[in-house]
Amino acid sequence: MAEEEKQSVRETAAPWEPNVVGFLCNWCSYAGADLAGTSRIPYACNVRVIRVPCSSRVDPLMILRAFREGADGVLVSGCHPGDCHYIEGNYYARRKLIALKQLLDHVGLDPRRFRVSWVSASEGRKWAKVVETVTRDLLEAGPFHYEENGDDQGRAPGRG
Amino acid sequence: MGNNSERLYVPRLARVAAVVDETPTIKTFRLAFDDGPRPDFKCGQFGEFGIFGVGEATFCFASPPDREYLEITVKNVGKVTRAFHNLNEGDVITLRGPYGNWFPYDDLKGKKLLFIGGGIGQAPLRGLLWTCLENRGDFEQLDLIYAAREECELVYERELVEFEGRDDLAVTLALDPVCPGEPIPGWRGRTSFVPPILEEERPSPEDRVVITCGPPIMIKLVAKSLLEKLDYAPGQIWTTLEMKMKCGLGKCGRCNIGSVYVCKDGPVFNYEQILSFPKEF
Amino acid sequence: MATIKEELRAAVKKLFDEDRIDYFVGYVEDYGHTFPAILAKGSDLSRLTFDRKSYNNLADFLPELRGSRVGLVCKQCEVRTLNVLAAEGQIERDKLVVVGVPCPAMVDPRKLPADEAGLDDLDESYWQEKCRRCLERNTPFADVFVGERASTPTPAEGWPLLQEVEAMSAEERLAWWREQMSLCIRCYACRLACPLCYCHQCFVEDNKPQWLDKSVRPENNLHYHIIRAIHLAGRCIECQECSRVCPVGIPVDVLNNVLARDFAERFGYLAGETAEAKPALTHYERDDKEDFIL
Amino acid sequence: MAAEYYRLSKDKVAELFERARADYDVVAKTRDANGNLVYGRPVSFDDVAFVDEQPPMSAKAFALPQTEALVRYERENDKIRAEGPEAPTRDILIFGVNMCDATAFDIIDRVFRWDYLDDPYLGRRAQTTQFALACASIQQDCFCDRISYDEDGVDAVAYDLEGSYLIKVQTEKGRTLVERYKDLFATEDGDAESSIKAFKEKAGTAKKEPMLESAKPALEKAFEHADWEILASTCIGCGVCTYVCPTCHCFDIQDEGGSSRGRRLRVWDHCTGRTFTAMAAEQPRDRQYKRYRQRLLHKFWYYPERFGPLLCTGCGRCITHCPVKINIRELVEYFGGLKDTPPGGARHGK
Repeated sequence: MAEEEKQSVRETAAPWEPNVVGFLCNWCSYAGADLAGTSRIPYACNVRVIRVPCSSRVDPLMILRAFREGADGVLVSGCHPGDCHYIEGNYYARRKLIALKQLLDHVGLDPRRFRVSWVSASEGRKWAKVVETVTRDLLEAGPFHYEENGDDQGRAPGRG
Repeated sequence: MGNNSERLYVPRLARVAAVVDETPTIKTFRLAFDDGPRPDFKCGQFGEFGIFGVGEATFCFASPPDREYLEITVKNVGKVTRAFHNLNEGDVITLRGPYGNWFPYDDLKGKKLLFIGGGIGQAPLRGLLWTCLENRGDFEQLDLIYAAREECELVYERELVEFEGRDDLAVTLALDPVCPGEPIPGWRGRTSFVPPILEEERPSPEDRVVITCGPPIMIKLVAKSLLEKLDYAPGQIWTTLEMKMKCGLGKCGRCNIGSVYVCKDGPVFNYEQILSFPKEF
Repeated sequence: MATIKEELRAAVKKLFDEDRIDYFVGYVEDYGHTFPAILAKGSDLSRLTFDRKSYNNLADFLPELRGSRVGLVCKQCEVRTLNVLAAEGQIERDKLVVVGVPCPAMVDPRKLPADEAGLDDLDESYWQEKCRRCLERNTPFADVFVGERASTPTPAEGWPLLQEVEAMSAEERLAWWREQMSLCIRCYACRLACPLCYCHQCFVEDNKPQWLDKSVRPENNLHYHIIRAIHLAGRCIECQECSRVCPVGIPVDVLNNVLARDFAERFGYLAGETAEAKPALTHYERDDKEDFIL
Repeated sequence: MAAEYYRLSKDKVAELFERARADYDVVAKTRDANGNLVYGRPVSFDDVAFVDEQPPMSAKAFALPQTEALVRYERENDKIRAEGPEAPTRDILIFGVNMCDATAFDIIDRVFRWDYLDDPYLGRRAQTTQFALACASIQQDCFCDRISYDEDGVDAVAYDLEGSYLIKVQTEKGRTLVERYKDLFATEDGDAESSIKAFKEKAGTAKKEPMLESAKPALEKAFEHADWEILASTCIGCGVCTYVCPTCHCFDIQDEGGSSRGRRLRVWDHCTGRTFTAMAAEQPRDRQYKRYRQRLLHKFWYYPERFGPLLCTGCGRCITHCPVKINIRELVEYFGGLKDTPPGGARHGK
């Protein structure tokens, strides 16, 4: 989508606030975020939450697609290792996310833009802290644009 | 032809005026045009219909050309058609066309016509069938065989009931035999594939033209039956072909069968032409 | 003494004569190129060869021939590929006749000299990078071995280009990859030349939902290449076919090298080393190193 | 117009290049970040590569970009606005383009201007001038010597006759180019066509029998030839051959953007790919060899039947860059009855 749309949102929203897409596992992190809310812990409201059954449900495709759709940062959060509702889902997720992290770091993506956290259902405070950290880092990192020029009209291979 | 607007790929916009649920997977959309008269077309032509942000797909005009409205019938099978099924009255779609050729109405005059439709393949035949019915005097005899996989896949149900009530059109409805020999409870038509019906009824090839559209396998078997068992000549069969298309203009190269652009030289073909194509399909 | 070509031709003829195979997949020479061919009984075997331009990873053709009995020339690249495919349950070993060869190391097609007469004697500086890292020059589980066993030089470590890129700062790397991605034409040759990209439906072709935009822009191209590398994480055997076939010369395999090295360091896992090891992403250890998780 | 002949002395070429940059967006062969040859925009004359070798990507993208917006749309308070693409702003001069790339434009034109006129393509095309440099040698995979299409429709061609260039001008666009920098060109008095003929003989680009056009009658009978399956089954279905091809022009139309704002794009597509003709219900070309066969026959049978010339200029890129080195010329010769032995010796068992 839409470099264009993203831009228009930015033009109207001042001062700039980062857009963070958060993939939260249903059993731990989502409940943890819920707890932060019911406990009335104040924290930044920049994370748009997508609830997933397990952190291992998060495909790297979804993460890149979130960036493509205009996210400035992506956060994946699941149960602590050993606490997975499905016994071992987050262990698999960890290997997969490590691979993605390595690649994103390698291609020079700012490491502050992709984060992973373990937050349990009882860790409302930790959730608030994670969001605060992620948001603060992204405020420093600034808006995310992969391409300087979003228009490819007339683009020909080999621009010499 | 050669009616070139300056901006070839810029579509007209149309508004969805009404939606009819034909079957669980098929809907008919009636379109209205706020920026001028609706496009003029002939029976058998198609358009490139689209939804901005989703894409374009090829549908034939499913209504007769002399009505004030324009209708298309869409089966939910892919990305674009699924988006069409989510449309509501008032939503805006895009339209390019009409494109392609049409049924040779004047050459059909004075003949006995046998329409054979299969499933959603009834849509391209519908406009021509209505036109023939409205000019019933032009034709000696009109027959319709309409087959579908299941009862819930018959499109234009209300029209079919009306057709069955007419005495100037003989209608045979048929459903695929799921378990051959077992009657389907409450089904008013036949339970058979089309070729056995043809071979039983034996409509004589004399002065008759068959116009068929449906899944490729049905077209193939119907033609085989007509040519081999009922002594029809290939020239007596007309069909409209389905190929993947993108531009509709004879440019994008997708619908080629041999040197033929289905979108420009078709989609309506005489079976004699089809036999001359490379044996690709 | 018979040359390897002659031995190979005789061996294949025997396989056909004894009716052990329906097809043979090997390299042939014609019109100045060495290229893969699928040969059936009755084919002319006199062009069969195995030389320093036998680039392709022949395991790429196995899905097309599934169900048939196939003879396959296997250099080390194919051997490791078959191990991965076996671990993933993708090959029918009983229908496969592995023809082993001593691999003389492949010449980098971008360094091919105009006069190919001295091809056999070219030193390491002309080799494809992967060949300097080869662990074993002879096919270990060959059903038939042709030619004389070769000695294996000590493998070099690391990938020079990867090291070069990693020496850059993050901003420089971003700029470098953006430049590379601006060259990509998304012909998907890298995907299709890869014997481990065997999915029938690839995410790039999905349209419900459409994960990847069709427009050829650096960000979409990078999206494609990253996901492809992820799908090969712990599977890529670094045969470098993806880079070799790239018509515009993007060193795509650098992304795979990053993960291959990381998986070796973190998980002690080398793809295709054996057919028994559990694929790295379908397996875990409780104490896998996690150094970036909040 | 009748051909006109001029001379351009070699020491004037740099000046021509620099002065042309004021009037044109000048494109020429140059090197990219990885050192590979491309048609690009050289920073200075020194960056122009004067070599016979072809860049992997042909010059077609300057008239048919890989990605271009056909429609831009925007929704404002329930009103949708849709507009066509903007016309290109500057004329393009493709300086030193290979002949095989230059002639390809005229071949693609026939598709984009038959019946409906394709305004985005033709608009760009009208603004593109080709100034070709004839090759002084023929490369390993080239076969332009076996295709009768020659020079046709190319705006201007330069032949390197040791010491100076003989310039053949064939179109109004070519004449405009020469007129603009008149002082750099001298008129040619000698027998230009004889010089050109001798040049081609020496370069190896002179036409040789049997021409590939003569394969068509046999190809028409070879559609169901048993060897297609075995010879074309090594095709891996990538898009390299079509994307590097100067004459392949098939495309896809795709929307990108949200419901409120976005673009309807034209993007290149390839018939060798699995999804090209895949429909929801069926895939007519269900095996890889059928898809490869479509590409070959489109070029050597279907297109010529409709438009005259072959859909091929013999550049040989599809051989050079093919990951499995499928050789279209060899296959045309084999299935077209010009040669008895199949490439690589592969025959079907039956």
